[in-house]
Amino acid sequence: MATTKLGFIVQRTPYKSENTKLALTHAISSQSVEVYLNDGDLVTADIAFVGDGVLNCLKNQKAMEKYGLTSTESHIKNCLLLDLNVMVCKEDLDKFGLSENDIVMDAEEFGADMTVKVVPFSEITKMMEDVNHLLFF
Amino acid sequence: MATTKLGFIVQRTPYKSENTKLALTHAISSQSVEVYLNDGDLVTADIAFVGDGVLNCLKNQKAMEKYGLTSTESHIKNCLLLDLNVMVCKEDLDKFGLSENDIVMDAEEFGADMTVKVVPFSEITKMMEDVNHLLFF
Amino acid sequence: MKLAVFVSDYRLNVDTLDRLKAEKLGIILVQNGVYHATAKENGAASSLLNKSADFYALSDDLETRGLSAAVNSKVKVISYGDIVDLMFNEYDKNVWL
Amino acid sequence: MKLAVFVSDYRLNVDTLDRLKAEKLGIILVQNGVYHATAKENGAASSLLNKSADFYALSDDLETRGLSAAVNSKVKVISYGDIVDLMFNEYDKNVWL
Amino acid sequence: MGKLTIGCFSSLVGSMSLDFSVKLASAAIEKGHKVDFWVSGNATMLSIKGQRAFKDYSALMKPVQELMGKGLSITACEACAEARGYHKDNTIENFKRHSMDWYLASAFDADRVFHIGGE
Amino acid sequence: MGKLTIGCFSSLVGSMSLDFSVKLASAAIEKGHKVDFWVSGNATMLSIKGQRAFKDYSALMKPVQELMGKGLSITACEACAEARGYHKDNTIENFKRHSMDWYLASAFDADRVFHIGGE
Repeated sequence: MATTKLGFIVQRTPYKSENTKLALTHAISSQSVEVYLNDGDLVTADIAFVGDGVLNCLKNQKAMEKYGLTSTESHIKNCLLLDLNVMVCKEDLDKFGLSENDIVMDAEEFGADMTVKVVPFSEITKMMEDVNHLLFF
Repeated sequence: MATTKLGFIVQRTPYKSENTKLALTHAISSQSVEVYLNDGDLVTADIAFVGDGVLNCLKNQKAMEKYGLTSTESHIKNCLLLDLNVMVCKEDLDKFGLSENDIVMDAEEFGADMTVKVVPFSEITKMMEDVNHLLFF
Repeated sequence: MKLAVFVSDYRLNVDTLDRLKAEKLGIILVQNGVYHATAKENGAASSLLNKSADFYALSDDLETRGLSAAVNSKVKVISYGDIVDLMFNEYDKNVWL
Repeated sequence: MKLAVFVSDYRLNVDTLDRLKAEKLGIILVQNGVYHATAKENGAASSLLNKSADFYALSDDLETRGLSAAVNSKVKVISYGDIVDLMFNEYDKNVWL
Repeated sequence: MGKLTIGCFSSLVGSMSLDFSVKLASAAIEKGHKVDFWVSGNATMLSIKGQRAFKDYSALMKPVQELMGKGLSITACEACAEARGYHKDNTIENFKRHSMDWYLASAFDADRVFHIGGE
Repeated sequence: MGKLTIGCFSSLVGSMSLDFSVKLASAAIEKGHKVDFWVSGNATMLSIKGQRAFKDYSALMKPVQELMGKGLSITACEACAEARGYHKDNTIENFKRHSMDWYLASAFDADRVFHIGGE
């Protein structure tokens, strides 16, 4: 019975490459990893958006309407639905003049209990120290 | 009987992507384009290295020895061998503290008559105005 | 030279744009370049918008990123069809940075 | 945390490195990151080298780019095998910027 | 009406640059222009048969085939394709393959060349 | 000796990132470590059969197959591969294909995870 903790750090804007999308879909796959593991063993995925990466979290992304592509917004909602820990750096939101009103904070419409946590960078540093491995996107 | 002039501008460092290599191999292909054209019609390719792009021109690149890959250096020599006009921005060389001694200037060993021209950016601007189409890499 | 420059990224890793000279300069913001039309870092609009040029931003790319609301007044929002018309009617050369 | 940070580009489009905190920090320059070990722009070495960290640069990537001659004295030139040893013996986490 | 030659290059597959190029080609064709489309480097992935459409990934095979039906001429760099394991027998029907000089020849009588490079 | 899980991602194919990853995997195996190698996004191109080796392009099929002979375990993201038209029947022999959870499962008991993302 062991748990391996992974920290996913998203530092870049969405939609340039598949970078952000792959970060979130890989983090989500932590929910099905048990098929490969022994009973009781776990892999957890915490996600933090930092720097330009906070722009991934803006509301009202029309990627599906415009390009037929799942939006980062809906991937974040999926993460919440699957009870992943999603953090957004407060200092970076402040830098862009963004508040909790501008970003995805919950996925209530899908019945998710988890909400996005807007936290100072120091909290994200703590997460980075706490996890076993870091994956920067 | 017409000539279409293309300007190839290389603005980035080599070996991150295929970017620079594709710039040079496409420019070189101007030498075989006549098979598609009428007699007397021509496409010319001028090449200019600007900004970080001047770092493509450094001597003694060991890409073949280290990664089994043709170096940018040897692509530049091929361009000279095929009489393409190759310019390197003087201001950018100066910025990096580089001189003609540090960069590929000729391909004498292959019998090329053409040499690389170190020119002020204003000359490159003139080329950009003079050509029909610009291709930035 | 009438030059249309396509800016497709927010953090440009080239300084070419500062050095381009054209009688008529259009800057067309596409893909992640559209953040230049909307982002305010520490309260300031992108310094790109200080250039002497006509500015355009692609509507589809603004909407994809959730940015339609806050476009700078210097920037005209355009469609793919408008880009085609600009290329053929207003500018004679295009570059993609 | 003992952190090895791999810098693979010369013009970084992220500011994460300035904010990372680690008891022990190694900066491993690979791919186009190796220009940080050699380039002097307007006479100045890369500001990256002002950080408080141990610096390494991959020999193969220096040689590929024609840069072997001018490596800054702060930077230790290493092989792929050395990277493996650093990862397993000196640091406990790796990040790629 | 004019002729537009688009070249999409290098390392932006899986990004939105191919999506952008395809949409732009579509808009130009709608307006009655002739469009030549050259894909090189990683953009040659556009030429391979049997791409599956998922909502999480850019799915461009179908729109490209529709544009080919409307007159789009599209060509992949043969060497770039071969290096990636894309051969003639797994290339989409009517998707041409040529050496790089095809792109320059297309530029010869183009009214506009739009070279989408970047990184 | 330890276990190293390498993940190579996203849009850097045709760049040197795959070359880097393969050389690093080789160095780790030389030193007696176990290496799991996960390719996702455009890096899944590494999995397709019939890549031709040219000097102008990174030619990694042969070195990868040699490393597989020395014990390298290598797996492509199935969805990323399918979206690109890489199916089971055109995948290199013994190159595995799994969903993304394979990568995380490999990380579970890895001593080191080296995630090569970037752009």
